[in-house]
Amino acid sequence: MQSNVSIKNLRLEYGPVAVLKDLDLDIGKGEFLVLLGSSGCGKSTLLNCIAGLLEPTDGSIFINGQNVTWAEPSERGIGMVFQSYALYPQMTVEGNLTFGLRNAKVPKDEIKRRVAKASDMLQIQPLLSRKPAALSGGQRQRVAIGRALVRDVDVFLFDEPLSNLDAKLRAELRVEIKRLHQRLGNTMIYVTHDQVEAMTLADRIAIMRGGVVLQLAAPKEIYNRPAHKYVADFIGSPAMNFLDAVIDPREPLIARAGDLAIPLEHYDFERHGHTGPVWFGIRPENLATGDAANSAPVQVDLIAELVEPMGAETLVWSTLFGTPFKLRMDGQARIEAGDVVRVGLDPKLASIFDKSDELRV
Amino acid sequence: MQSNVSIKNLRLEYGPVAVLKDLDLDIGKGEFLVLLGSSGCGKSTLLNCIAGLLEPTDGSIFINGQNVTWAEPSERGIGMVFQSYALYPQMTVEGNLTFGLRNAKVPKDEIKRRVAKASDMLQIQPLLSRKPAALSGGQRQRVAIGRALVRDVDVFLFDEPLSNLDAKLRAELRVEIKRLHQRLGNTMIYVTHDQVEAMTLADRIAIMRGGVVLQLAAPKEIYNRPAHKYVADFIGSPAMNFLDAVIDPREPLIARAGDLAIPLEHYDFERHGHTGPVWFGIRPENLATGDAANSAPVQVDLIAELVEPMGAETLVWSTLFGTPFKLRMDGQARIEAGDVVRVGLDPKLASIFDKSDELRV
Amino acid sequence: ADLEVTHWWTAGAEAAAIRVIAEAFEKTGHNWIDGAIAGAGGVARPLISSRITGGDPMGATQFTHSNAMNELIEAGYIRDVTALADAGGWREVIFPPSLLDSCTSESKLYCVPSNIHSQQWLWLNTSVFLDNGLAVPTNWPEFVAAAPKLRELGIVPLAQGRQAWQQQVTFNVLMVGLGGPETYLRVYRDHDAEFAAGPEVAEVFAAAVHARDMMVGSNVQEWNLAARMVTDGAAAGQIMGDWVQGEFEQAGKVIGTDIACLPGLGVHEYITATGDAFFFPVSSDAGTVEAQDALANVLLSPEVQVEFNRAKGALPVRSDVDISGVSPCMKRGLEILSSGNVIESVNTLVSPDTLGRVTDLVVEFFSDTSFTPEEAQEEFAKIIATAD
Amino acid sequence: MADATFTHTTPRRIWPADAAGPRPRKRFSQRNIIIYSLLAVLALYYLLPLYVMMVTSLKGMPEIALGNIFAPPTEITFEPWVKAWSTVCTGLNCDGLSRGFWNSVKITVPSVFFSIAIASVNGYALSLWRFKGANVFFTILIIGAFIPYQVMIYPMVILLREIGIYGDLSGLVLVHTIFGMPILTLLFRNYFSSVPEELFKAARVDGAGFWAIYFRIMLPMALPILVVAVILQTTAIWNDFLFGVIFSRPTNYPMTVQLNNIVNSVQGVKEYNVNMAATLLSALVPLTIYLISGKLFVRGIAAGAVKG
Amino acid sequence: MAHTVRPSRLLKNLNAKIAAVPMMLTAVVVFFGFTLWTVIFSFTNSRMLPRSEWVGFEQYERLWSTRRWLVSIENLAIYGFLMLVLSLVLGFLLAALLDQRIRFEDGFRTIFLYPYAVSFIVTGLVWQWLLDPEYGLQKAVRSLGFTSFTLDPLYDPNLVIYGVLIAGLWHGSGLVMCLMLAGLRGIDEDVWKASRVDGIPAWKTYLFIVIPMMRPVLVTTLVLVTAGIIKLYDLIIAQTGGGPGIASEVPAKFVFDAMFVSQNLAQGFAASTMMLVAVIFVIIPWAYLEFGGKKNG
Ligand SMILES: Nc1ncnc2c1ncn2[C@@H]1O[C@H](COP(=O)(O)OP(=O)(O)OP(=O)(O)O)[C@@H](O)[C@H]1O
Ligand SMILES: Nc1ncnc2c1ncn2[C@@H]1O[C@H](COP(=O)(O)OP(=O)(O)OP(=O)(O)O)[C@@H](O)[C@H]1O
Ligand SMILES: [Mg+2]
Ligand SMILES: [Mg+2]
Repeated sequence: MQSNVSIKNLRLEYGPVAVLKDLDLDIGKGEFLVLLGSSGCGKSTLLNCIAGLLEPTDGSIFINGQNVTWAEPSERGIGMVFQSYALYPQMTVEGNLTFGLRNAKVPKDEIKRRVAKASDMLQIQPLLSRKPAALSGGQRQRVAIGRALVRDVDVFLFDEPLSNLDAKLRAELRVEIKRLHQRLGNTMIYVTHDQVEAMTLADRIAIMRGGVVLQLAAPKEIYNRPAHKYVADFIGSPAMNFLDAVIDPREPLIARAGDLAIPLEHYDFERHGHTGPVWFGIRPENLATGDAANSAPVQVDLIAELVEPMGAETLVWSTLFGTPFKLRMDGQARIEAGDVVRVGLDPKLASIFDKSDELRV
Repeated sequence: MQSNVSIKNLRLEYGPVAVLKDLDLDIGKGEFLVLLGSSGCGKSTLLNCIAGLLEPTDGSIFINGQNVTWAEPSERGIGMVFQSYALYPQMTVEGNLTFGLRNAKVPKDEIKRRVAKASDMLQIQPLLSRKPAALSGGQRQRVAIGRALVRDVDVFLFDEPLSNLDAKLRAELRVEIKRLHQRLGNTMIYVTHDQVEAMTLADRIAIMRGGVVLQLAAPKEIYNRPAHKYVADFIGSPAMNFLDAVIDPREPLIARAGDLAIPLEHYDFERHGHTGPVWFGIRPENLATGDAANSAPVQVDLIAELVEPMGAETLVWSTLFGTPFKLRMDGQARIEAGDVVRVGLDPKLASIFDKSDELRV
Repeated sequence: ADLEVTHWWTAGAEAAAIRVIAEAFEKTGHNWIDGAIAGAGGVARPLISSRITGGDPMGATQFTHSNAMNELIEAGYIRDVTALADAGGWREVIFPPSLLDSCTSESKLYCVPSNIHSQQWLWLNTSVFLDNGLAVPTNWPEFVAAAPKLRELGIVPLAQGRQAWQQQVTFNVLMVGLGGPETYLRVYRDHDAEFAAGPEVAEVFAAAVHARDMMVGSNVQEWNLAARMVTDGAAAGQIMGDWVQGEFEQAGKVIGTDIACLPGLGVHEYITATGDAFFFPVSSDAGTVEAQDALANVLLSPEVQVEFNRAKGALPVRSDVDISGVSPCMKRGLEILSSGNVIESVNTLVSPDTLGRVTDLVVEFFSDTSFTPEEAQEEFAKIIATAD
Repeated sequence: MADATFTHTTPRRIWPADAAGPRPRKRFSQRNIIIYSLLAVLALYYLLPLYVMMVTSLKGMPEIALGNIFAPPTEITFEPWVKAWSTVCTGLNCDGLSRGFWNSVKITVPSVFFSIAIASVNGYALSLWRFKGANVFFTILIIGAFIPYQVMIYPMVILLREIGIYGDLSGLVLVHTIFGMPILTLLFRNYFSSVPEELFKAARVDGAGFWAIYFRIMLPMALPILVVAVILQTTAIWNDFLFGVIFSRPTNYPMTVQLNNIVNSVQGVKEYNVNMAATLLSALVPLTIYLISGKLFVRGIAAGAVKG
Repeated sequence: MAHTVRPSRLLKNLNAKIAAVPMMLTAVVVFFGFTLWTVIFSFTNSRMLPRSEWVGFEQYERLWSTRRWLVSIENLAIYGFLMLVLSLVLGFLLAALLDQRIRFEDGFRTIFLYPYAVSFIVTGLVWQWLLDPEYGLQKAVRSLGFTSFTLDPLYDPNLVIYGVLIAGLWHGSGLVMCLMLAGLRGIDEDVWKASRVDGIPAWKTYLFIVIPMMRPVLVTTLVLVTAGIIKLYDLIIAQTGGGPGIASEVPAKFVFDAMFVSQNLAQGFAASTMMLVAVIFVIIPWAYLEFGGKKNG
């Protein structure tokens, strides 16, 4: 994969605090990369460095093979979309789209052509003569995307573009952005802390914490084989269940949690032969109930403490060996608080992490 | 069921605009009622009327059988929790909890007792001497709940108490509120526009639009048998699919959508023998795929246009007879954009609405 | 009792003079509370009248003789001191009697005159002329003729403060001195607008143009600073009332030799004999009334009259006191008074309003060299036409 | 954000002057040179009068007569300050500015207190209780902020006379309270409008009434705007001249009026050094307030004064 | 329970109404009543004391034929216009400079703001001295060898109002800066970023994007500055006393002098009524700008 945006050893410090810590990242041409992480982990900072809006302390940034570490934002071939839209409030939508182009002295008919194309693509033609104040949130965000679009650039940067919108609109625009990417084929770097957005949009997800990338992989991989306990916990809703377990060096293929002995011969080890205290993680949706439970390698009986019917599915909250334990059942399942549920647990679907470094074993 | 809060003919106008339109609502003792609706439908207005913070133009409000329409908020026996927490910033947590009690000249040791009980229940004891600024969002919301708790009232009012929190915290506090209700057994009226909250918390949900209640029923009922197209569309994510259909008076048990003929003999009619143009609605999760599709009464082949893997499940976006059509599949389903999927459709699980009045038929 | 006395005598010599009164007053066992208001009558008068009308009257106040007080007197704010005057036999000793007339209303007396001032004087620093081989002018035309030479020497011929009232004084001195008393009275007493537009007044305006040119370079605001220019030799002369002598003397000049004086600009030797007077706002407080009585008597006591007026450089209002030791110029003034060459002051001839308009016109005329005398006279005639 | 700007390592926004291409960073870019020199020139304009006053007030009269106003004093003397404070005369009163100073204190403290007390209650009632017709009064008040004082002075004199407090300190306090009301009310109203309404609602549910909410919830929260109001009012009242002249008697003259008197009572040579010392003395209190709490002022303005 | 019937409208929020009584009194009696009184008495021939002898528009006719009034109006117009424009420009410039994340921001801000702390009397006196040709800047520059340097606006009738303007700007621009700075800081950082990505130079961003976004601040500033301009009085008293001649007279001083010095109250009332009319003409567009588009204050 040819690399389009490449970040080497990027470091950024605010006084004594390093917000980005020698970060490396390669993003392929046409790739949709999502930067995912909780608030304050440095996602926006990284994006601003790529855009040239912040000066890194150290390291370098290449776009299309050129070192742009010190280049002006407008000269980097990037377009950017902001969470707060950042539209110019006193200009019409058309003014917003064309301000940068007019400033760069792009010929009139070229501007026209690009605006027509972008507004066509985003279906904002009827809005062109309105002011941003007269637009709904979703329309504003579309205009903000349009403003990046007319710049005709290779790399699009998005900083939580949808987090100011309500859930329904967010879902719609998410699909639009995905479609846009499919049509344009540009490189897109997208910051979010919403895992659903990350999972649905990304070709690859970079999960960040404290200024470093913990795991960089395709969504499915991240979901199924999280490399770090933090990643496992962060991705998936409700979050993964973790059981306090130990792999005894004497029987390295059995994890013991409470009075359960979980056979690991079908578990796909990352670090073969690892022993010692571990977190045994299993997703609520990977727990079998009903008939399927009885055929699972390990079985437990749980008392449903709280039942949350959510329409298409039902969440059941319980406790296992003193820690909260959730399971996800079908929406039509008839279960009530106090019922006993037999649950089947398949170690093949589990994720196990070393307790000391929290990495996958 | 004994009615605890009872609203009769409530009307509230801002100048010429009626925000609440002759609204009636009876809430039983110990019931957890959720007011659900999109922004601006009048939920907060209704709640403020109940709390006595807004003066209705007409109608009356009874709490515990007494007409409190013109009583002061503090005399109504209600406690209220706000979206923005609304903690008094210059008082400590303890000050916040006790402000109302001190105002009411409750004896010192009684105050102490109630604070101890509430802070114990909410686990905010260690925070008592801190100022709100030194608390996290979740802790603040807990204190706000505590403030209502110490008032020792029968009715709790919540105005979107969780919407300022992040998703993870929201899920946690949601469970806490549910548990609190189970322990206290108070009447709770809870405003939200988040359907997950509504579905999981409510004993009954009142779905509002434009100042009137469209449907008042238990969550399952609302999910499975929405009384109005708006309700059907509003509840469920992704939203229900709607097909443009017609029930011909000549064959009242067949709905025709595109070239499909959908037999309705197993559909549970609300208005038997209804004919004419209808919306045929079916939830994405009620569509069968794979083997199950083949045994469904109606089958269609769809082209997957966009696939959104979301971990535990996968959303597939497609088009049927010119309208967007979504299906929800298992998270491990191997499907890619462009694939053809055979989908099975069971009219028993569908909801059909008259096109003119949008009510369920 | 305490008696608050407001006045605007804040310049060096004036302050020394008021101290004489204050000390004599305190000897009577009362307490003098000084209410000095800096910035001359223009600032002080409104304060004084608004305090009286505002219901917070001072115990007594200095004021120039003018119509300004009339309305307050009519409205009953000012105490009638006729009884005191009768008891003290003021009518017999006060000279000239016109001093009392100006504050008599319906044959009741409302003020106690304290001193006489005359405004119509041109003061010249003799050494400026003599040192430069020039003769000391004896009248206005000679002074105007000497002006160009003074300019060549870098000396400002005429020093005048830029405050409005000073410019008004200057103009009206020109009116009396050059136009003579008939012109002056026809304009201000008879309000003869046609005459005011005529050739006699035109001459006054022509002279005012000379004065304007001669004033160039005297960029000071206060009259005592202008006087200082004269004593310093930076300027040759100044048109100012006789109170300016106090400043000259403080600067160590001898009036009559170092400083020459030309009453009526050496042309028409007429002077106004108006001066300052003290008014007593009506008070219901017995102590205050008593103190007012005491102050009235102190003001007119012969010792105070002599000492006060010597310090202030003014003439006493009593004809029966010893005036030996007054300057030669003052003697000249007394002679003119005795000979009856006395005219009424503009302050009593026209209302403050009319005078204010004249002042505005004159001020603008003196400061704006593009303002032609013809235009100015036309405006002037308009004001006179509506004067009251 | 200002706090972070003083460390060297703070990442800067990159500006056009930094241009394109790989290149090392410079500590003093062209842009910075322009900014700092502009700031320096402008600072000169603002500092010049203060400098001249300081320098002149420390010189003796002979040096002033000779020298250049910008030259620092060859021999520093504090005599002009002493004279201005305690001995310079207006008429027979030769106690300098000191009396005016105490008068100003006596006028300023109650005026500031009452005007802020009333205006903050107004702002609170207007923004949170919104009774019918309130906005009519508020509109009149705001228009009143523009009406030249001259229009209202004379009737004011009559009013005070009728109440019987003309010339009293209390009269002056009343005048300051009244004429300070429009801007202050606007200030407080805007500030309280930006307080989340839910807080007000919560307090009402907690059974707090009008005054309880004001004193126990709103006032403690209004600190930033109180600081602004105190600063604005203190300087405005301390610096007031017109009302001081018209509504007080000479024994009550505030410092500004006395200053004007002193500067205008010329006795012989103009004593620039004393005048400037007097001027500085009269400006000392508001200047100190600004120097001490200028930062709070700016913050308070940002917090509430700016919203339209 | 306490209220089962609807309480009377008047008694609703009783405390709030009681608390607002001082404001209502001030608004109705002082701002409305007094103004009306003044307007009414401007149609009389009151001199030193108000009296009700009606003379119609006589005072106004006389007012408009008075040179000093015309000069006052002209001066106020020049001063007002320039003060408004220049203080906004200067204030904005200062704020923009301070917003560049410079060092010593607090120091500079204090320097620009401190003149606002001193009175107009002080301001007027200081600048009177600085602009005194015998003593101030002119002399200082001349003594450096530039003997033909002239800076004596206060002694030139054509320039004096600009001399006053220098002092007025010195005094007032700091506050404008302060307000502008608050406004600038309130602008979404993302807008700056967006314009940088669009490649728009900083000055253009200020001119076309940031300034229009600061409308609320600008309106507040405009209100404060305008209200100050109309009341221009102390500064003139201290700096020029209206001179030279009547070249720096302003309406506020005209009114004061007419009422108290010339003791022609009615003339002063007429002049202040004219000021009021001018103010109303200023307020109407402002009110339109402020409240025209949107409802609800
Ligand atoms: N100007 C600054 N000075 C000091 N620290 C800063 C500054 N700006 C950001 N930071 C710190 O840098 C860290 C990363 O900030 P950044 O905005 O990149 O987070 P983020 O991942 O985008 O979070 P969010 O999801 O909340 O937007 C945070 O801990 C923040 O406190
Ligand atoms: N003070 C007011 N004046 C006029 N209209 C108002 C006022 N307050 C609210 N409204 C209108 O009343 C309607 C209902 O408002 P309300 O706050 O009850 O909505 P909501 O359902 O709580 O919405 P949200 O989910 O956004 O909180 C809205 O359309 C709103 O525009
Ligand atoms: Mg961010
Ligand atoms: Mg709401």
